[in-house]
Amino acid sequence: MPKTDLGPPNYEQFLPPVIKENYGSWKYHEIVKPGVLKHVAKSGDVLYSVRVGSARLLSMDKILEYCDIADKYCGGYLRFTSRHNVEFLVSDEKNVEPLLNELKEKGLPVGGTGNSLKNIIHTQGWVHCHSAATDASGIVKAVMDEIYDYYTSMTLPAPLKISLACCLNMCGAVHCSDIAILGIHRTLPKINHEMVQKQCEIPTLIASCPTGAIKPNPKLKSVEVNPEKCMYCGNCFTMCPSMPIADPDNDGVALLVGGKVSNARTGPMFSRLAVPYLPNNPPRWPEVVDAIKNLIDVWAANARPGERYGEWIDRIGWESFFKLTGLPFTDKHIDDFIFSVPSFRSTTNFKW
Amino acid sequence: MPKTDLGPPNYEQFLPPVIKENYGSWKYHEIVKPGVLKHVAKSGDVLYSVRVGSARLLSMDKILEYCDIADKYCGGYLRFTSRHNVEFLVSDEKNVEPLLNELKEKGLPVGGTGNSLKNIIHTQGWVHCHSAATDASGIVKAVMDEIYDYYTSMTLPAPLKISLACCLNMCGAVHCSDIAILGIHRTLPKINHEMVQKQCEIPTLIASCPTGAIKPNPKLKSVEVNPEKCMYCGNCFTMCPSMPIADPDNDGVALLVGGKVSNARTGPMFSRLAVPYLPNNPPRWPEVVDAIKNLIDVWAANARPGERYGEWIDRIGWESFFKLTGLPFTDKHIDDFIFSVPSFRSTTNFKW
Amino acid sequence: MSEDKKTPLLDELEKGPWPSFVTDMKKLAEKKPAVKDVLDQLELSYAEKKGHWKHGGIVGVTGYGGGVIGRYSDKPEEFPNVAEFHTMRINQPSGWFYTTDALRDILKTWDKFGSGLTNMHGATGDIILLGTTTQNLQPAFNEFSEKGWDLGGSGSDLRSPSCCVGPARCENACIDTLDICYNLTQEFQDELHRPMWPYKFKIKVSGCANDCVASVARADFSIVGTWRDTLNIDQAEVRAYANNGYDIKGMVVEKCPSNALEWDGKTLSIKSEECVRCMHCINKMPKALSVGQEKGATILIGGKATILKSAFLSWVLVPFMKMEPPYDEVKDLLRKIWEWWDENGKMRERVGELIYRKGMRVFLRDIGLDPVPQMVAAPRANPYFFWWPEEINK
Amino acid sequence: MSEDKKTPLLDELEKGPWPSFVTDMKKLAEKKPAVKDVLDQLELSYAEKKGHWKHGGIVGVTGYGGGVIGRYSDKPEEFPNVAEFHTMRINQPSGWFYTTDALRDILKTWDKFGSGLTNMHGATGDIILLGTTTQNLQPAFNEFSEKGWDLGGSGSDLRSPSCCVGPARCENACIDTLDICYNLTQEFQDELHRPMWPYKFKIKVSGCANDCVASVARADFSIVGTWRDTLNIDQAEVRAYANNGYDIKGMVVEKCPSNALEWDGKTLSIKSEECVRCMHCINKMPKALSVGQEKGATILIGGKATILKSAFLSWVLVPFMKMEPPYDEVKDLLRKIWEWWDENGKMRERVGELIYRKGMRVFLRDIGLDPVPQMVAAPRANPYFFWWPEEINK
Repeated sequence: MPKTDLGPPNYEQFLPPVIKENYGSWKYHEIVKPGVLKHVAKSGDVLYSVRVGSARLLSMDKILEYCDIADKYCGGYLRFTSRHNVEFLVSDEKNVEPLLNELKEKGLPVGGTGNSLKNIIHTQGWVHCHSAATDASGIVKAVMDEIYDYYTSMTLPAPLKISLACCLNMCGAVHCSDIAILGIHRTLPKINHEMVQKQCEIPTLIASCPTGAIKPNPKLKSVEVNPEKCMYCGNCFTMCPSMPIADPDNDGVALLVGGKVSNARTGPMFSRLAVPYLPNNPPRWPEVVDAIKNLIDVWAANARPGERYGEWIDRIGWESFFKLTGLPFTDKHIDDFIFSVPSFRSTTNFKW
Repeated sequence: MPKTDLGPPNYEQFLPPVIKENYGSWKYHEIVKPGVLKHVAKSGDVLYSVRVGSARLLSMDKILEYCDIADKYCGGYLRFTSRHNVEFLVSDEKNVEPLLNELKEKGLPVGGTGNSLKNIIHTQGWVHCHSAATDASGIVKAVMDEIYDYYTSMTLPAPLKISLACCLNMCGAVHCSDIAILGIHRTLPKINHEMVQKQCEIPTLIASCPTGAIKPNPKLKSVEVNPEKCMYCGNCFTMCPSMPIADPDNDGVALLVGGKVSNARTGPMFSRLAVPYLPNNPPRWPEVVDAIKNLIDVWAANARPGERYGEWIDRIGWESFFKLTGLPFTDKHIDDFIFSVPSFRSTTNFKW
Repeated sequence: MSEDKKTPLLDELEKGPWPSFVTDMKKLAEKKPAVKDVLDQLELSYAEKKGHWKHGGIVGVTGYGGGVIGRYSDKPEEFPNVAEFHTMRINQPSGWFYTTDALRDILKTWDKFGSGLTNMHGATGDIILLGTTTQNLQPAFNEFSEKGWDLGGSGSDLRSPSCCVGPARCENACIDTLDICYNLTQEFQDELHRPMWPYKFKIKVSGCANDCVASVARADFSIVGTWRDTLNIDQAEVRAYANNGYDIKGMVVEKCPSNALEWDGKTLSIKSEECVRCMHCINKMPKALSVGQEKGATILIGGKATILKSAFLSWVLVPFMKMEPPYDEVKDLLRKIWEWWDENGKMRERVGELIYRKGMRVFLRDIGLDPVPQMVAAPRANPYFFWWPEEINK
Repeated sequence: MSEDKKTPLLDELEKGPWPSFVTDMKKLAEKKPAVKDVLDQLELSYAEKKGHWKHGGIVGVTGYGGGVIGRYSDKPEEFPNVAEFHTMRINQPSGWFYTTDALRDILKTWDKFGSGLTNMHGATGDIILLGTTTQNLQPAFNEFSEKGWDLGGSGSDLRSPSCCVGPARCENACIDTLDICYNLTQEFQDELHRPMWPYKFKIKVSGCANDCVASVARADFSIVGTWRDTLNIDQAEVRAYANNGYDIKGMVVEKCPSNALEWDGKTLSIKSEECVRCMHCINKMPKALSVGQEKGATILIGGKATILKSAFLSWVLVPFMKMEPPYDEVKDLLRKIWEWWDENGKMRERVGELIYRKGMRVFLRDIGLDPVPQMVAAPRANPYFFWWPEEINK
């Protein structure tokens, strides 16, 4: 019998010596150039971290490639970030340039620090998920190709975090991102009445609906969906495979903007709806790529130095955001869920 | 048969000549002294308005007294404000001082302009309402006596609007006042089961409860109240006289602060709970008077010039408000109604 | 029987500088037995810490469903003169302007048929006449009608609209609040007198964003004057303020909520596209700044007090509407809203609560208005949005 | 059968500068038939614009209720090598630090029993190993266990806690995020492996308010480092920034959200009682400013993503808690919260949603915490509050 409940290995064994020796005694850090962090300890010791963007969906060979690099320049120490970057931890300053050269040679992108585009965090999409309303890795690749230079430079007004979730379950919680790409359905689940009673627990299924759109259908020993109340979140499908909701003609993505997670200056903010729907157009989702590029360009051209996406909109007002981006404002943008009223404009203070 | 559906008389017949002649052509106004407004028309014409606070509950004799004064100094023209002031409309500047002298002689308070305490708007209370949790005119008189000087001077940081509603029905909507005095119950309605079925329509009664605390009791052909859900608003009593909720030992008032109705600088704001309960202590409600005096004093001492009550709290934070006022923060202050979550502190940005 | 009663508790409220309602009522009580009984019953309430009025029964005048509120003492034996003590609401004139003749005329009738007690005015705006008997209601109304006065609203109807002083005395008035209020009230007499809706509906009209009648806080339908061009700046008057030592930078420029103003010590300039027309600068420098030329109103919807779903502030429905007689556009809008509310609303559901329940999306479609960003402080933060059948690929 | 398939659509994703998962997978597909089938099935999805995975069935390893997610192709005949293609979650080490030896060791086992595909890392923090068969699950786990690795959480259990890089590499770390994360994970192994709650529960630990693991946005229970005294200012370094032309006034002082800073050109001073410790000034001038001495954590509760009641951000529960091993105070608090949630929660109700439903008042009393103003952005605006029986006069 294998041992259970081991928990993760103790992290201490994975820390490079310079970290062990200066644990909790760092003095400051600076960004030497895009993707290269220099941390200086109170002892005077220095650690360089070289940040490399990954596709998240990684083969073991790719990780072994990282390992080879880390062995060569980092004494075998590396780490990953919460945004799918790998960081090469260089204790010896003279290894930094050779490392950067090798990374360049291998086509591994170095960046994602300071006022740059951060690596896009995302979910599985069609590669590995049953409830995906869109692909994940594919859109991310298409978007990152287009705005690649923002990752490897630090020319934006502030950090820019983009994230993608391939359905409303949001395995990757995208709700506080500068730009969120969200896979959405737009049509009702199709009920397989015969299978509902076999596969699904009906009270749980009914309770799973955020808007109370699901009612029992005692005649069929199944359920019904109220088309006036269903907003296609797909949570019923998560609970019950007999309510498939995928619809190739109507699934696609929505874009939300202006969220953040840090407390710096302002507290965390939710992303808010900018573009209700763009079609799934594989393999390179040109409509999504263009829309994101527009969103970034308008912000980059108008925000003040240091102003995150949501902070910029807070200053200029959402009516100005829609004007500047040229995006249509629709009835979808107006909240009608439980906390809607506090989001309404209860003042005459607005811009034309 | 009398004529019906006349509507109100046309206001034009009640306008003094200087207003008729300069209707829509005013240039500016200034406050000559507390309670005395000077409006200057583009034509150069001038109108003085002398504002006098009333008790709202007025006898016809008092109004006739106002009429006599208006005949003497105003050519028979006067108006009332939305806050129970009477305004004497003086077209002839030389009448202003004699009018002020007569008002002083008669003990009629002149003020309520600019950075002053405004007259308290209020409801009927025990004088004329069946659902009052407290009196209205009595508390108002006691409070105004204590802070009278703020009405007749303009020494506060900004205008101060106090209002009182004697129960949660808020005939006088107090929810956007700098300081709101609100009559509250604190115990469950007492159900007269026998009478419920005679006097009340049960489905309507059940629907009247904001928190869904009322359930049918089919056995008694009556209803039941869930003590975990009832927050004593008294709306069921409004719908059904067989559910009296008055409780002399527990009724009293709550104080809410920081609301405003104007859009100047910031949009309208709700008043928010400061003191959950003070007892009914007629005839002069000393606890209420003291609490309000404290609320005003702390604001007056700490706010910046021009800062309304709520704007001041917005700047310093509610944790500082509770610290400065010395008021205890209780579980009552934390919202648990439908829009509660957006009122929580979802950031680490706070003061100790 | 009640002649000997003393009011030691109420007498305490005769002290102090603020006008005393007790003193006022005591005087009136000398000639009005009902007022004597009100005072004595109130003294009892002060002693017992509870009210002594019963729920109102249904009383009224012929042809009207509202305007009168029944009120009965729960101790009619002890206070027989207030066994019945009903309220009449008289629809106030726009802006609460009166001649003394008109006031005296009203009071004469009220002296004849009622207690002589009033509120000037009630929370909604009406002249409130406190205290008469069932028997006197009709004759009192007859005489008021004869004199040109009508009842106000009550119950599930249009309540008497009210308005700020507007162009009668205010340089900030962007719309003719008094005429709009009068005109709408006249137009909707049937809606005002014959309750037929889910619940009450309030209209308030303010001439500018200072909103002196609290329309956003207190009306289901708020009409607030505004302008669409640039506010006027009289630079000579600006400099006069500066020369008088006024802190233009600190009190005006730095307090502008959208940072639309600049002051270089000589000229005050405004970035018009940044201005949200909040009135702050105009309020602070009324001689130098004034509202723009292209005037109209912002219409907001949904304001209400606490019961049932907690208080709502009205929110923007129409950013700009021209407001010129006969005000057909606003009347059409009102009729559409009422029709929708009447069709969809539950009993005692205010229009704002109904919109909350059904969603702005449904409301806007049904009344035929396009969504605009000014309606929201921010777009939705959740992805729970709906598609209309025609927006879906078949 | 699938050997001849082409992937023209996916091939388009081999173009462009960003690393291509397609290129990566194609290479792996040369030795892993399952990966070839994944690619081909994905190509089909790209052509049809829909996914081809079925709902997961229940699969797992002995003694565990979570950590493995079942995944089956809905076209097993066409793509037989991904008929079963399950995910294993391996609990990551604190801070995602690795030696290359450790990584190679993990991959060796994964090469032996799985597809060789991974995510580094999953949204919650685990190492995600994508694609193995039911039959291989137990042997794979056995070997991972042998090597000192364990499964992460899934289903209605404690999910693998995660943390920022903390004191390992960050001068802002107010708490030992790595140790806290490790210690709590070890302490709550049973809660992590055996689902028994209403729904999932996430813990994230950030060393400061920059919150680099998004604990407020993404965890039910957020531990965020802070300090209770005054931040440190090195005036010489401040002047060095100024001498280098840095705009201290514009970029730091004027952006302080609580106006706690002053800069007179020589000295930067802070009104400590006004500081909300948002990290902005420290972020902008890391050489000159640093966190205070008296360190601990703010605990926030209730964060979650969209489903069911829309996304919540965690809110303040304990403004300040000392965080020292063995962290008994935070463990006690967690146990109390779980007990309350377990007792009161409905199926699939996150703790934040339960608090929304029952009210903070009930939650605080049941877990024994006092209300403090830091819990709210503002007190309630409605008068719908409750009294406990003991607060009422009998």
